[in-house]
Amino acid sequence: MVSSDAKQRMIRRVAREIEAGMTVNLGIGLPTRVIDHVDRDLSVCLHSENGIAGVGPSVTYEQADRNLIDAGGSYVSIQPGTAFFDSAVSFAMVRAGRLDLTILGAFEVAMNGDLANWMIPGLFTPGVGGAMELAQKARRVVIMMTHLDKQGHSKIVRECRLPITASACVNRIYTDLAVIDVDAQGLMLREIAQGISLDEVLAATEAPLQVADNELPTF
Amino acid sequence: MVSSDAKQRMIRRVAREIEAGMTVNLGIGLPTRVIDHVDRDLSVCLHSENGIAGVGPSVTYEQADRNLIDAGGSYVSIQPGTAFFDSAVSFAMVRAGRLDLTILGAFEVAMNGDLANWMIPGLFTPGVGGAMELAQKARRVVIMMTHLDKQGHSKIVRECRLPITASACVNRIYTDLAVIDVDAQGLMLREIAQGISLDEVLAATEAPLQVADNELPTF
Amino acid sequence: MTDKIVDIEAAIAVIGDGATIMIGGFGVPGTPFCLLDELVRQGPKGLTLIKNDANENGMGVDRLLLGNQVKKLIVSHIGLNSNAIKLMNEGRLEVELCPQGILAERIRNAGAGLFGFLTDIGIDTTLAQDKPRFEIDGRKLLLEKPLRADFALIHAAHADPLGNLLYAAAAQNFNPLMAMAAKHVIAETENLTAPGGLSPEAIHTPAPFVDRLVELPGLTEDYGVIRR
Amino acid sequence: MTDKIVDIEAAIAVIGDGATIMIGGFGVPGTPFCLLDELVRQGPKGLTLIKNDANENGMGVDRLLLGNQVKKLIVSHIGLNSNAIKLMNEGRLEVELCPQGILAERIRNAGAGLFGFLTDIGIDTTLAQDKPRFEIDGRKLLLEKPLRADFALIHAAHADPLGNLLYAAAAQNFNPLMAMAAKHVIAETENLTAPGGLSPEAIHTPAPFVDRLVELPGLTEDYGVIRR
Repeated sequence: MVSSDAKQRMIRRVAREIEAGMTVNLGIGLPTRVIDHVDRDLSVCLHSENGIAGVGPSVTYEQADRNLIDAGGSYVSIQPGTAFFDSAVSFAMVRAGRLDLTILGAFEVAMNGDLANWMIPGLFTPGVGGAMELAQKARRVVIMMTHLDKQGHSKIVRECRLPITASACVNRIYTDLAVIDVDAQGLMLREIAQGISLDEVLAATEAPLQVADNELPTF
Repeated sequence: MVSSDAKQRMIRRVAREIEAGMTVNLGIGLPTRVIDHVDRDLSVCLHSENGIAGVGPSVTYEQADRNLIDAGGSYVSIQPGTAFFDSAVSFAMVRAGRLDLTILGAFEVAMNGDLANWMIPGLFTPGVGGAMELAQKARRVVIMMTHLDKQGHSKIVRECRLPITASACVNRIYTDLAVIDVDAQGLMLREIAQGISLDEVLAATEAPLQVADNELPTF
Repeated sequence: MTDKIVDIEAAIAVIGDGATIMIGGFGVPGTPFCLLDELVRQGPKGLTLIKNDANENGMGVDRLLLGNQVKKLIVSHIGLNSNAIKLMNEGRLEVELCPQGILAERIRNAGAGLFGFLTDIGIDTTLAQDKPRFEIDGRKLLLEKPLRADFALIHAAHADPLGNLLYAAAAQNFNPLMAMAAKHVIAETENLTAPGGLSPEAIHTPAPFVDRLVELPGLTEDYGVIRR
Repeated sequence: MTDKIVDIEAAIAVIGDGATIMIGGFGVPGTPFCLLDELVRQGPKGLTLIKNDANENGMGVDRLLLGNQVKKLIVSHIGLNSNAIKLMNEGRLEVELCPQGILAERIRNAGAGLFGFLTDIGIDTTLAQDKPRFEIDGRKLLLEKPLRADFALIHAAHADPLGNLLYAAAAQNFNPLMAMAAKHVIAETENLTAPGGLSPEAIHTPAPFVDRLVELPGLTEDYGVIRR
């Protein structure tokens, strides 16, 4: 079990991915929570697959507009300058390279950047949604996930065992234990969570990890 | 030279092609003039390739809106219920079969319904515009043209000599001399212009003509 | 003026057994719940539905599933409908999964009168298994085929009697695409204004795409905010 | 807020020799005459232009032709520009003609991040000569490839500083498609409002597609009604 404190630190760390003027898509679940930690003055444009550029903060049921949800079904608000469009335009934006960043959850990430986050055969097949397009076409693909699955196995693997969402698409992995870049040479450990040792990260990671520096920053 | 009287009669006759509730595209030139002879109560929806459904009557330069032209460059008005859209949607409407009728000009029509109206090699190549899509995809394609070209040659031919716009696309031909259907069996003469004899029509037509009835209606 | 307005019974009565039907909506916004309920009431069977999702349990598409009216779903996900997942896993419901943007684009491709498009989306995944492959200019690509339908059921916020439609906020989603792609397009609208009542520049679906229009007397609970 | 507004000189200065440029407009409506005039003033050469038409003599694109800045036109027709026809017939200007809707669709295909589409438009004509042919499900089809560009020059009636755009009446035409399809999109606007000043449902081109925005101090004569 990952402590909510560790999760919070991961979310806050991921929030630093987001820079002024970016157009960003946040995957369903944990990634959506990143936005609460982003400086509002950065004027980030949040894209939602169901046809919104400029998603505003979530709202309560009392404040909700029945026609205004994000792709995860949460009721959201709009901001000055929000635009609505159809699903074809929404994914045109994705495929034509207008998304600077997407932050997605994952079941597994392989050392070459392969991503599996849409299907666990026989167990759970809710569908694919927009995951393939986001993973394949956002200019930068960042994963945030727990380092280990519920059985305690590493989710950072040599090769994906689950059906992949897209191959060699991940640029960076954030977990409750570490920040890891997917480089041409393999996985590069960049940062370690507070209170975690290098040996603990290495032991928790199936795929080989290179260590960027003797003195890794913590988050 | 075709008399303006004969032209007027042709235009009035073509106007009877248009029925209530139709979506219609009128080609540049003579076809545009048909609309002035259509009963306004029929609520015809005029489509213009540049992104208008519901083109209204032409207007004077004084009344003109600089942003409101039809595909031929004439300043037009709108009607209650007009919609504007982009060029991709405009031709989606054409290709997906939402045009009930198009009325086009022609250089040549062949006995199998082949149409040539976009290019005279070496002489005049202004481009193709929307002609190919209109000819190929409108549910009904009606041609209005002079029966003879300026050299006095029949424009209704056995086979097109000019590069074609679309093959086997024409349903009916209106000329200053006759109304001719393109049937599975060939060209069928349906009506004759006032004051013109059957022999005159046959003599003016290169392609073989079948005569629908001994007593053809006149227009 | 040719009026496209009909009552809801007549609008749905044209749909027979075995029809392929596109249904607008992404979650609640844009889903034509009243047209769907009438489809449940009239009861045609063996339907193929093309929709982003299968709604949530007890609503919209799920009522068609509960009535055993559906043979096949072509969707991007069914994660919010446990009944649909169960029927699929039991082999009682055929489900074709499409990446969401590819689903949208296949519908639009039909609506644009085209016959397929080339993409690299999903090319390394199991979803690509049965799709024709091409190599064009050195790039490996899949051919995605257009999705056509006999009918489209559309939900609009505003309409005029000619069939011009406007969608509210995120209720646009698949509606304008499906309104282009089906042979016979049936729209329900919350509000009806006289021709000229909608700004010609703001219209999302131009009238020539729409065949029949149903004015809703009011909205059912399904259209409201869902409290989970 | 990240402001996309720049002055017209800086907006155009990024365009170098040999660039491929999409230009919105169908006749006068939607043509970005001020951006084109600045392109004439700055004078890059060897340009490939993608546009519906070549404007009329003495206006817009024709000024680029007169300045010998254009290598190639990809258009649907040039019938209103006798200078363009003459240059083409003299072999001094390469002209690629596309059926108008196929031109629009090729631009949109690029804008949608796709790699071509299948169509039967023009299949029996000389325009199909060099196009790859496929037979899919018994139907003979042409492969039309996407048209991509380095730059798009767009004319909007209204905009906000984020880059959301609205077009007037028939000035929409190719503008929203081109705004999706070019690597770097430069829009000029007649009116600029604060963010939130445009209805989110009425926006034609959403801000993420637009890179730079020029606020026009006024319109030149070219934008007006042409008396022939």
